[in-house]
Amino acid sequence: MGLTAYAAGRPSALLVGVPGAAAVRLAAEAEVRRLGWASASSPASASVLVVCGDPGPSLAAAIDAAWNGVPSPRADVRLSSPGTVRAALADVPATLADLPGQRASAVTGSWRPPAAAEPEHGHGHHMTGAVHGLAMAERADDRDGLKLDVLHLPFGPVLPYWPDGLQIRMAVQGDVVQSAEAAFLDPSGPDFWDEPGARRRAAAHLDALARLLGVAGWRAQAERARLLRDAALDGTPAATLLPRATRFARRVARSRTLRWMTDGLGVHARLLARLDATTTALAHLDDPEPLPPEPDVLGVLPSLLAGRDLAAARLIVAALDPRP
Amino acid sequence: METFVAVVALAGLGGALITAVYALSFLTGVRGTLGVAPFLSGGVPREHALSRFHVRWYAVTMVFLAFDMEMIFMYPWALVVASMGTMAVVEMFLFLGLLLLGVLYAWREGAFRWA
Amino acid sequence: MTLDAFLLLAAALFSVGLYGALSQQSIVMLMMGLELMVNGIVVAGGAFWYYIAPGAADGQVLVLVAVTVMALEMAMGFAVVTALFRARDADLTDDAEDLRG
Amino acid sequence: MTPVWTVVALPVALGVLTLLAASGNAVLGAAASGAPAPLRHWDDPLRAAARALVQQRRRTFAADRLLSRVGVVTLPVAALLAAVVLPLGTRAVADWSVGVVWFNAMEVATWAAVWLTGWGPNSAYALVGGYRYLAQGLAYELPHMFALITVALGAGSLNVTRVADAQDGLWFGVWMPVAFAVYLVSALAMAFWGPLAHPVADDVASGAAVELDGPDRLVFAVGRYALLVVAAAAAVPFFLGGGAGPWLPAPVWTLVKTLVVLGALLWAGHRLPVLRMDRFLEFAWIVLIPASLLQMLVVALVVLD
Amino acid sequence: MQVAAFWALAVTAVASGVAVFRVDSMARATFALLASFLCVGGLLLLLDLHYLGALVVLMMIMEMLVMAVFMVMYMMNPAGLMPMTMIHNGRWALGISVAVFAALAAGIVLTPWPPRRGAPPDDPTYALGEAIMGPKMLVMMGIGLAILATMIGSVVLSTDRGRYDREDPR
Repeated sequence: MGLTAYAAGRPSALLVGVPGAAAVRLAAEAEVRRLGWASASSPASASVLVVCGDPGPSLAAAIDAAWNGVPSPRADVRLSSPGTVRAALADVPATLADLPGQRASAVTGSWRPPAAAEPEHGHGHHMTGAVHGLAMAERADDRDGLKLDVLHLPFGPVLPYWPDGLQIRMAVQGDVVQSAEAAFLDPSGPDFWDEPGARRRAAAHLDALARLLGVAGWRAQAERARLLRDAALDGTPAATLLPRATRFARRVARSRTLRWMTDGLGVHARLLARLDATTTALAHLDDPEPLPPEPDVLGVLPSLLAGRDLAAARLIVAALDPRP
Repeated sequence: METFVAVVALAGLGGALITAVYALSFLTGVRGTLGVAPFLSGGVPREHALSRFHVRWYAVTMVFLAFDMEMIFMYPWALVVASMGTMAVVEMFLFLGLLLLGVLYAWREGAFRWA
Repeated sequence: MTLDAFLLLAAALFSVGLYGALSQQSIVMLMMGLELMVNGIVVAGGAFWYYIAPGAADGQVLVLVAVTVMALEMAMGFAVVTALFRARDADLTDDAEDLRG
Repeated sequence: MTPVWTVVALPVALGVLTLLAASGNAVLGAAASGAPAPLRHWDDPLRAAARALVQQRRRTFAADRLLSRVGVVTLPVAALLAAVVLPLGTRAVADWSVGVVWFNAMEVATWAAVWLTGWGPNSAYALVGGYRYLAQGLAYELPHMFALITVALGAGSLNVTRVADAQDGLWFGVWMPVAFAVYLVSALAMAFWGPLAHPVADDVASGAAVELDGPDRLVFAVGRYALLVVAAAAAVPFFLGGGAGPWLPAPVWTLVKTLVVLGALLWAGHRLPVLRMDRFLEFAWIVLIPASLLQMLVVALVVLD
Repeated sequence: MQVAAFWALAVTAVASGVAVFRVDSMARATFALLASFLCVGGLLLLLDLHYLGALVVLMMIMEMLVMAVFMVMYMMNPAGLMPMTMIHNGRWALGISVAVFAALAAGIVLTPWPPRRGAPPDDPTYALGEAIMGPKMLVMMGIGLAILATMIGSVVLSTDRGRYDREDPR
């Protein structure tokens, strides 16, 4: 079928990073950019799910939940090391284009909420107020004096511009966060960003900046930050790297709209601090200083997020950029 | 061709194009509907999303409803200003002054902040 | 397309709104009934203007006033419901009858 | 009476311009983000449409399919009906005496479209995105209405063709700068584009459009781009003198000016971050409304003498 | 042609008006009411009241969206997922409304409506504008005061924290 092949020619990729395997994610992002694939922000618009690294058990469960939401024709790519990225992504269009295979493997069942799926043992287990197997939202008090429904939203691992492997469970009333708990899903061993070297330090800051700019809705500058990060890592000489970095830093720092949107949350100060850290790191490429260890961000996050609305909460998480 | 017949014909054409898209998707797409959980970035929903959503800007809706009623008078006013002279302009801007008083009061009371 | 047909439609909308206003327990649904009644008035206003007195613009002004009254009534209704919900955590008409003699 | 050629020309022109806007945006986005060989992205919208058509239908748990379908379908139909009053060069499809009010009414229909698209799928991210569009509507609608009324005041008529003809001396965009700026902001807000794409922003995984499956996503995207095209095309008769221009005939001038405004709106999309509604709403009410009222006072005084 | 349009719009208006109180989901009730208003807007267009027709469509879409926001916020089961009826003394209400309809219908059919005086002006909107700015100026000023009173009243009633306890002075 011409249409399926044409569609498979440039699929839409949903990338999922695994904590500790950032190198694989960087290689995958570079390859997706080289191939010109579209980047999906949710399973509904994705046709290929790219898992960068070997996820632990709970992260794998979250990835499977997202994978079940991807409609076919779909492809699931598991990357274990940066070397295998090019080959693995090269044959994705072939798997997407073979219509009979996709039609055979297409899932058509309907999702049942877990609680209802379990066999009911006795009447004790019956959930009060459950409708079609899922509970109705409960009410809770609010700073505004209106007792209205609270939704429990996990901002989890499979989300655009989100730190790898982090999951924040927020209790949200309307779009204001009432309470939040943050945790890393199976935090693994040594982190890719902890190795010494100014290039690695600058790349770490640029990666965090890309996420912050993406959450702030400035996708063009987020991609430029990622380009700079990859250039810093693969040894571009300082002569070409520094002017590009200073131009990027000046444009982002001077944006009045960005300052207006991130003022008052402490996000703008942190953004400027990261920009300065990047430019100084790139200015002295030889000093072997590794990335300074982060203070306990996960502990302070819940108190920072309570009372903020969702957009501000996402900006704060992207500004702090917790690492496992 | 009668104008509103043309408009209804265009609306019909739009509807026909949209049904054609759904029909084409039925023909070329993979068969069978996939029943999925709502996307919560990998998490499992604990309750229905359709709930009593606590909108934080409800005070603005009330001020908007009241302020919007002034638009009703301004559209015809725009037509008659040229012929009725300064009387119409003075009248309308008195009317607008009243309403801006209301907006100022709402701002001072913090109605435009998220509750 | 006669005056009687328009007025019958207005009467029908008015009585459906009246049924809704009388039978609903929740204040917000009661306001939906009131909206429907004002909807009937708007139809009647337009029909009277067209069939009885198109020369003067009084019919049109009546429709403007009806639309404005509907919006202001909605704004005040929601304010009352919000205050009631905050004070008494319920929006049912049965709980809001303190003024009843 | 409507000449038949306009009824055929309008959908064709809208379709071509929508496709042009989509592929122009893909190329602009690739260029702005420094991607290699941005020009190859010209057919991204076609690939996306193909992906949408071959995709399997998808239904979220306990969703209200009727309302979400009504929401998705309303967007392109509202764009088409809003374009009905715009003059294609000399003649519009519907040359009504209240063209401006009709245009305003049809673009308010997008409020219902995006809220329903958010409410339909029973998904929390979509619900948050749908409500964000209502907050955005409450912020941009009043300055937008004042800008349209200022234009009608300057022309002394609510008929779009007469508004275009009333600018033969000096374009409204020149001597009503605040109204033009407010209109461009509301043009972005109408199509929830660029800095005003908060309802479909990436921070809630493309908000109201998170659960849209194949054909729904295609119809929603076409509707959104068509709205952007209609908003840009409406700026021509309102502020840029319609088809008037020295050498070229009227329809060509209308097309050129529409493309210029469309290019500016697309470029703004990649040049600015997204505005959050809790800050933009207060700004709109406290700064944009008084500014557009002052602009209207100036225009009223000019019209008087 | 116009008669067919009239009957189609009239029947849809009343049907969606009845549906408002029949459907379970509050969102569907609100959009049924919006459909009824859109039909009335169409009817006004049929009556050559172009401005008022477009105005009703414009204003009612915004008001029904605001209505939907409040319906969903305060109603017990906004999406109608749990079938429940919120009706009290339904029979009595039905009786009264049918009686009212019968009385109105009788009044409509029996009274000899006066013949039409004067012809509709070529631009009713212009006539409306002149009326509002001229003889009907008191109407506009009165409504202006009512709007101001509504703004202040609704802000007083609905906001929980006033200007004295601003939480995060920005």
